[in-house]
Amino acid sequence: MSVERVRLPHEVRHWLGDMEADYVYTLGIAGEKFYAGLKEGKIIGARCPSCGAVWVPPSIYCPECFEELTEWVELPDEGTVYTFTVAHVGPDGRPLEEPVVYALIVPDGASGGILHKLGEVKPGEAYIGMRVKAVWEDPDKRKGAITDIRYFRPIE
Amino acid sequence: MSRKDIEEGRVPTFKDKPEARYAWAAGVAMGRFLAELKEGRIIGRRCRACGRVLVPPRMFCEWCFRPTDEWVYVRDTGTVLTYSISYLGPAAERLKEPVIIAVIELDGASPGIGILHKLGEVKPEAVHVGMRVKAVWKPPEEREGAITDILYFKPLEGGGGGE
Amino acid sequence: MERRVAVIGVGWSGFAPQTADLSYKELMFEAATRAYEDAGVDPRRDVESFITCAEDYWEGFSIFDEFVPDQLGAVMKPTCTVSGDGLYGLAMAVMQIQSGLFDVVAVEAHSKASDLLTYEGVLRFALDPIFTRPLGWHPYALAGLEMARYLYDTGALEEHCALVVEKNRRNALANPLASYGATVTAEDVLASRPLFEPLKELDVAPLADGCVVMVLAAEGVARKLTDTPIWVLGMGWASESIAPEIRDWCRAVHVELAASMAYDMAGITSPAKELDLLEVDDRFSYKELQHVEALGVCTYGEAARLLEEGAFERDGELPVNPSGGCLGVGNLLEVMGLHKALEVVLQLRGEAGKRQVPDAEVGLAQAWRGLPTASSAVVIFGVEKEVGKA
Amino acid sequence: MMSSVKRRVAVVGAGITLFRRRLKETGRELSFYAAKMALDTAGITLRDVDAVVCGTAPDAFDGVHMKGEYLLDGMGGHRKPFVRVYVGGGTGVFTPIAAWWHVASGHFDIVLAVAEEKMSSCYPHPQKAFTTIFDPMLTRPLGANLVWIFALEMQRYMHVHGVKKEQIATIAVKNKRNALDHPCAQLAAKITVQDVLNSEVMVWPVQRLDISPPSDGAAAVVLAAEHVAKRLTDDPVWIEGVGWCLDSTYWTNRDLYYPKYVEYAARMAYKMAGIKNPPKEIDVAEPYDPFDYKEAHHAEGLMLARKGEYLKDVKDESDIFARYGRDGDLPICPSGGLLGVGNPIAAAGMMKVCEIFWQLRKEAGKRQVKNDPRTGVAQAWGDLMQVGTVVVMRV
Repeated sequence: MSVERVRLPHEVRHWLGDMEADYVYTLGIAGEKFYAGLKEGKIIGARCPSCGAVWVPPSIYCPECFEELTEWVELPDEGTVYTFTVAHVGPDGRPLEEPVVYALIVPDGASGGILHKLGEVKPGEAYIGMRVKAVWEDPDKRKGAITDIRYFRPIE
Repeated sequence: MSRKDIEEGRVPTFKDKPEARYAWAAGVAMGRFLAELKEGRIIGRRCRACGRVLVPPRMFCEWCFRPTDEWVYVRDTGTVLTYSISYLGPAAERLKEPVIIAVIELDGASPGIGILHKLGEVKPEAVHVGMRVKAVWKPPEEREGAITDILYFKPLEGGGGGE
Repeated sequence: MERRVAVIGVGWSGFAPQTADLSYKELMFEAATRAYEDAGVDPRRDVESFITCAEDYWEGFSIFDEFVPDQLGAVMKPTCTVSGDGLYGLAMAVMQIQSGLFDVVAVEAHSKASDLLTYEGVLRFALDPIFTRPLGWHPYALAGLEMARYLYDTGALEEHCALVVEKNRRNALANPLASYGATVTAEDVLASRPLFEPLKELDVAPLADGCVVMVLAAEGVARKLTDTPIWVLGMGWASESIAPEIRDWCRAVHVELAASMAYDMAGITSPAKELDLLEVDDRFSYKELQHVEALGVCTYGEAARLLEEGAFERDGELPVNPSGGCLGVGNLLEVMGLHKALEVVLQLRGEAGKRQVPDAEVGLAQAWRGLPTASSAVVIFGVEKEVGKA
Repeated sequence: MMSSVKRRVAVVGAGITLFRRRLKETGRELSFYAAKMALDTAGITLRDVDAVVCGTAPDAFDGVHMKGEYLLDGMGGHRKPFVRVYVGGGTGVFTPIAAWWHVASGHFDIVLAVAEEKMSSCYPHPQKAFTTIFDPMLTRPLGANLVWIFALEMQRYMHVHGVKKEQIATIAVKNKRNALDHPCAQLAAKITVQDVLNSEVMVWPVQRLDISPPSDGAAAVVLAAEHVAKRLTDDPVWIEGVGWCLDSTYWTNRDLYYPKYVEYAARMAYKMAGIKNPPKEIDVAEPYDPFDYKEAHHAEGLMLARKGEYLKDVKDESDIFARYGRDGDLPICPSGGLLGVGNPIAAAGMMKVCEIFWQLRKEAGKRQVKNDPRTGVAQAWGDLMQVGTVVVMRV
């Protein structure tokens, strides 16, 4: 233990600093396939030749078999809500004006899933197992980003 | 793939910047060190077991693993242990005027106990290991309790060279 | 087969929402001084290897390793960083000893969360920059999603999670190291601000500072140095992918795998019977229930009922988080697990004061690495009479 | 200490990706390629792997907090015991050391060790991330960049021993030329001492061609316990010594002319391997060479030469190849080192372990050293000129 401590409030001293820098991430092989697919209105997965799973988001390797994946597969833009949450807080920790429903949607036939918003549904009406379909951005407004899907809406 | 590929959008990317800000507690040793700089003084700590005077100060002796014992002012003059001449800024940008930096053993600290700082009022080619130097301080009203309260070290007049 | 390894000294410092008067170095020096004193060792002479557990962005440094040796007595010795919870560091120390490399190793982990102004910003920076970060979500959204699926699959209710908060904050009142002891009722928790439904503000453990240092030794040395060695009977750690999409959102498979490794090593076949107390990761209230189930002391869906029946109370059948857990002591970043190990060691030594669990002989500490990870470590400790069993 | 290491551990496979300034693949993808290659050459699949050890240097390069967790499935860590160890620039050689204790302790039979770095994410230059390695109160306010501290160390080394820039430059010439034969190399080139001396001054005495470049890349090795290694291969390469050592944070309080921490790490590894006379008993060495003077500095720390004498007889290019070339007296950095192959920090250290593995297996192709090597050493260094990590390997 130190033989001396800081006792008086005005002697407590802090030093300010940061670890902030700019980052540019390349999307990688699988990421490029996925986002290029979204731009075309397609959800792209990767099929494992060993276990047959179609992983979405895609990857160049099967996380379970560790086989290299080179077969890119288009998945339906309909699926099932695996889990959801009603968000009251934005990315900065501040309250949202209106709650938003976030969900993990498993496209039919996929392993894994897509994290996205639900739309055209009230927070209290979402449920696990709900059938949903992607609502796409207009083709000319798509950028190869996750926002090319505006949200998933309930089917029926 | 080159930087141009990214800048001209030939490679799709995601851009981001972390929100990572800190207020490190200076603590006992560095808190006092910074406060003393504001007063135009450099302070160290002595370990009675090994006898060393340590700058920058710490509340523990790393050799003896015991608390250091007392505060010791050291002088703002010293000797260059090693130096270099930097044409690069913190983000690897080119500097027009080079910055000269040195590890300086302060008079009153134990042998080999140095601090890192800049040298000024000297031409790069005149700097040498063993050079005697003295701190040039900011005016008192501009000091804020930081290592930069010392602007740089300049050659000590009549300090001469040699080892 | 393996060399037996014991904890022979423990030390701590901090354990407060802020420790503004001490630098992280001074915080570590205080914990280390206590640990070496407790173990009766001189670190410069007796400790052969040092392990510190840290992540750069928590600290505000790149390569935090640079800043650790001096205050631990580790200068010019084998010293390294494990980028993980303190329990991982402890496991590495045990292996270093069992490999025959060293006899005495010190492990350190700390939280100086009060140095960090943007905890949530840093947490967000842990999300996958290709598939998760572009969503622009607060990282706690993942906890909300997991909690919803966990409740759906197990049939546990939000009320049960609230009861976890009530229990742990009450337990914390008896723990001098706990910052967040309070008489909060389950109703108070349910009425707290919703964040990511079903997750509410009081379901989340608030941050705290603290540092723990432990000294471990091989059997021969341990017996020379202490009369109360606390043996490491078993340890395990395991991870699942950072990709939230591919996880099982009800089961904590990483905890199941880590526990199974630890039970194998300890020769434990019936954890509910053989363990006397659990310190599990409760950074979010529902995680306590999920982790208790993943540890195999009951099946998925049973923890809520056992909680309701009082089994996890300090005087219950199987006390869970008698320290007050993360909810009561605080979210301690990488010292989370080492604090839990500290609690188990103090309990097994009979030094837990007002919160002492009677006749505790075997205890388990488990830590998760927090959002957005699916990584966990488990360590099981036992007192002397466990020799035959291990 | 080290009285009772009983379980022998071998390297049975190695893998590596291209090292390039900027690669399109993500860090997870690079990790996968290196890991998969290591598994393939060992003749096993991920199912055979009991645990994974990750090595990767600052999170601020890749731009991901808790980077090990991010990389883990690319490294084969999904649903496995997975841990990340970290000693700055020393990480690449430390990662197989940590994997070694996983096996030597008796807990695991096959362990995969993977090292990765993607330094191009920090934009436009990783130097911005490097500045955060410094003390925020003492050093960052002075406007420090990473090269400062190495320039100070190089100056001190030259000053104490009277070593000349011309001599040091021969190391860059040798390593960049050696790298011409490395299929993954980023900066292989035939250059001269004059090219080095004429290159842009960065931080005197460090010039552009004295430095290894920032890079993206990954490398991996597979370690196995003796009984498994013998089943998997006829040519296991045994890890016979491991050592590491960390010096004080306060680098301005130390004399930088000699890396004593490297010597301590080497002594630990040599003692374990039973090496008493390193220059006689070691046939090939890969000391860490992010700057050309570091090869000399580290070879001295490894006690392959006396203090200040690594370059004593080296006046020009022909001398360095005669002493330390692939057919020289003691081949040093036959891979081409960081100066030639590139410096994706942790992956670069692991590359050195891979190189010793290939050299001792006689699988190094055009890079193969000519002295029928039986014993090799790989070493890395990092933090604030502070940590040494050493592995001794034998066939």
